Amino acid sequence: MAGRQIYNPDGFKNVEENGKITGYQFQFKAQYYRGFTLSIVRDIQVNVDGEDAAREDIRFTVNGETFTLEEMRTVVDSDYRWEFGDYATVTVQKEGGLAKGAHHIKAMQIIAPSYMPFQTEALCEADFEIA
Amino acid sequence: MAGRQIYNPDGFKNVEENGKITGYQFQFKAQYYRGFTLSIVRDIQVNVDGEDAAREDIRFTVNGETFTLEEMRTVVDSDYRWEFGDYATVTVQKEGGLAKGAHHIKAMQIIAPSYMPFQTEALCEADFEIA
Amino acid sequence: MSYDIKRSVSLYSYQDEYYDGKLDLEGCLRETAKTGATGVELLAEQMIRRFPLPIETQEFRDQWFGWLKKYNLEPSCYDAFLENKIYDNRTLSLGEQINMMKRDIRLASMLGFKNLRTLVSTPMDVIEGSLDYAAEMDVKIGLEVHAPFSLNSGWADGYMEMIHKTGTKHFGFIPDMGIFCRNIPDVLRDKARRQGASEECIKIVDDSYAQRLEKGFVKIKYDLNLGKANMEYRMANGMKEMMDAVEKAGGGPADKAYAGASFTYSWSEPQDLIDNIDYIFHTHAKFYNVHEDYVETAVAIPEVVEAFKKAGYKGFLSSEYEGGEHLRDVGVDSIEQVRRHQEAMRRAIEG
Amino acid sequence: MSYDIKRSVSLYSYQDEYYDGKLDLEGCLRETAKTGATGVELLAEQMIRRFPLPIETQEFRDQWFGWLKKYNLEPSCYDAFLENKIYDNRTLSLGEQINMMKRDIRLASMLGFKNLRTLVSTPMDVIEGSLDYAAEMDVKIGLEVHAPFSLNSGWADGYMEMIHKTGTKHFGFIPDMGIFCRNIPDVLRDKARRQGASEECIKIVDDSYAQRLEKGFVKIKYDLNLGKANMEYRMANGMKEMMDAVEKAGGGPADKAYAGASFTYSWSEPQDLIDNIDYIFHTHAKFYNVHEDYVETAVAIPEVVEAFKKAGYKGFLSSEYEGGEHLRDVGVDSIEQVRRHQEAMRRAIEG
Ligand SMILES: [Mn+2]
Ligand SMILES: [Mn+2]
Repeated sequence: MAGRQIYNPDGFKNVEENGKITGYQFQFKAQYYRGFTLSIVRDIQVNVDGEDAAREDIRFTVNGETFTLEEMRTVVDSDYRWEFGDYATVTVQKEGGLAKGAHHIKAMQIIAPSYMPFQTEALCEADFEIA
Repeated sequence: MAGRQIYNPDGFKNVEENGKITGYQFQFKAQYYRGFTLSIVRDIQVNVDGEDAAREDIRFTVNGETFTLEEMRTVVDSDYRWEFGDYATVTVQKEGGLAKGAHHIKAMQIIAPSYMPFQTEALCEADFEIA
Repeated sequence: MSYDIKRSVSLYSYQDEYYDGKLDLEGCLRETAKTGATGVELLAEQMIRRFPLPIETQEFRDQWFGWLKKYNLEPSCYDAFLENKIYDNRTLSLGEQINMMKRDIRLASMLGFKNLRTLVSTPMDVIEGSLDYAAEMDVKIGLEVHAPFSLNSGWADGYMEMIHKTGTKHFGFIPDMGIFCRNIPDVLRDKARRQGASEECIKIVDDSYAQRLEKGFVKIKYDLNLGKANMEYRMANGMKEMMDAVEKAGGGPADKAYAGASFTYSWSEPQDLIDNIDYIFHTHAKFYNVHEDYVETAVAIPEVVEAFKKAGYKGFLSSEYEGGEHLRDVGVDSIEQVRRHQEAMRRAIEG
Repeated sequence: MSYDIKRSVSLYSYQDEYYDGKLDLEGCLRETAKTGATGVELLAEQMIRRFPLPIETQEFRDQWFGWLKKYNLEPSCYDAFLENKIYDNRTLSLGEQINMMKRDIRLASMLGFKNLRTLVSTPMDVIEGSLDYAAEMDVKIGLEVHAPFSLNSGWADGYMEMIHKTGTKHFGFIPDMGIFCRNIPDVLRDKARRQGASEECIKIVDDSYAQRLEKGFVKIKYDLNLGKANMEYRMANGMKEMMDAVEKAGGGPADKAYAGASFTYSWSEPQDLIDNIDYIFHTHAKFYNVHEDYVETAVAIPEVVEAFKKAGYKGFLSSEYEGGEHLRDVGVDSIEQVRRHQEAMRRAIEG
């Protein structure tokens, strides 16, 4: 059952630094109808091919600035919001990145808008290819 | 050796709520030459008559709003700064408060201005009376 | 009573098209104008990047007022979100929350809005502490009455007390027409079917809703702990019995989801609008699915508009489309839905 | 070279009187004007409550410019503090720091300042990222060269590179005259005595300073970790040997405090000012104790002013009194100290 686009189909890739592959990356939109400060992002959980990424290995980039999930707890700057309808880039630090070929991602966006009694948990799944 | 006034001499008192004495209170000025957000107050340590107050029992009031030290970590509102030269009110929750008569306070202000390599630690001592 | 009922569109209605990049903010205004609506409701945090900075610039405001002129639209309501848990280590203090509310009042005012929507989660003392500023800026704070809340209830009484105590002319209610649902919307039901819910379980849930409607819903109480208030409300309205029946009928995840979701709709009497009309200056015309024949699946539009006429309502009915979330797997067309809803309202208002 | 050396007072100088409630902001401006100075340097966060909100209001700005007119003062420099560790869980990102710097540039500009003081802790890329905005607002960012830092050093070279690379006309240095101390200030020494330091230990520390001055101070290196840079600097300049000697002489807390504090003063050659004059547009005239005969205890005022004249300096020398902290147990009179210092400078400039 298809839904609206969550992941950027062109966003899945390995990340290289100084000639070495240090991790993999994807881009997705917030499953919420409003832009918000990063400080209300409780967690981004990433599972690729059945393997959970560690929270400390996750990096989150909006508008050219990158944060850990821990740092995001105090990011309230207007320039670094997760804007409605815009992709945020998630990088998972992983030596060697992902193998070429097909993969499956299950990522959870856990966001806590102040007016909601409970945090929202949006499971975002997709198949993708590393070229 | 006298110094400049740190404590408000009229600020030492027990605090009453609903007919019961729930703690004691004092007022002092920041030992720093600039106003600052509460978020850079790393700690307020209070020792009266040789007894340390627990961090969780401390309440900090500026401009009519009261915070725990834990809450202060994210207080950056312009209305709730520790202004240069102004008293902040510290309330220590303690059943029964302090006995009438003479007491001695040693309080430490631990503040971390961003440009300093190390946090400042100002020991503030005084004798006072509970009427 | 002489009434002056105008039509507005809340840009919330176009969220799916905006999300997909099919419409931008100006595009939403353009589509709004095409429906014949004369008012626009804005969620600044939804469609203005780098909120709130652009609103502070002359450039953006000139552009905004230019668009309003171009599309012949009046700002009807500014929807605020009080982010009082912006940090995870605490709820903002009363003073900080009031500062945040005042900021939103100021932003609303800068964009020409006279009404500001605040959510049920806004503490009463935050509203009370902002009333003087609201009066100064001539912006009315409207507490959105959204399912499961209702007018003429213990919950609303608390706010009525505050109005009387302060004598304020700058606080009132914004009913969301989702509190006038005769039944669960068909789009939710059809989605449940696509997800594998059984007809038996669907019937249990639908019958349960019909019973609540007949008996009269037990109203929700005022409690700053909204999770608690919500849970008590559901229990008082037979949620346990309904869930047990679904369980017994072998209900799976889709059945249980349908059952749980059914509590986000409610019915209250349109008479409540007449009783409280002195405090209603804006309305969210919530809707879920308007068919080709201009009949909406759940919200009792004709009865509600009739009550507004009888009450002498002077204000906007602001289309707020919330059906898209149940159609994302098969395709959403908010533009067409809003067009139909505006026509449905036009017929009810002019009929 | 033709010079145009004007006199300013940094209101930092009046901190003790302000702290005691003897002077308010206007009072500080009044005292500044009485000294004959024509410029005023402001630490907005020190003397403007609810920073930065008042600066954003027409009311405050009108009052500020009214005072400047009344007291015939020109805004010479705005002292900013980049609170990039405003939260304890992280250092702000580069983008956030640049936003903070831009905010300060904007605030400085709104109060009529053309110069902004930034501290050595400000990362170079934050400055670089703010240069376009500084040019747009025509505010020059000055990096304060404060002991233990110095011009004509590896540390300063890094910044010179940035100036050449960017071609900016809106970044330079603000020397703090505490880098021209011939000896440790007497107020520090006298306080050490009152606290029980021995003459023997005091001599060890004073001799150690004299040695550093004769050999030439080993300069501090650029390192974002200022604690580390500071410690390496102290070690390279004989701190261990000095502390060992103090220990051996039976030094107690007061002796050790005097020894440690001695490293916050330094000597560099006034020639450095001439060499770098193209990048110096403001100066902190730091001082510690001006005696009745208008001779300052540590800072080599005549030599420094001579160098500025030779270099053709066009700008303010801004009195920055930092002796009060060593006199709080016996009584501080910043007003008299600043008066004397202004007179000392006047004599040096006009003599
Ligand atoms: Mn609504
Ligand atoms: Mn200085």
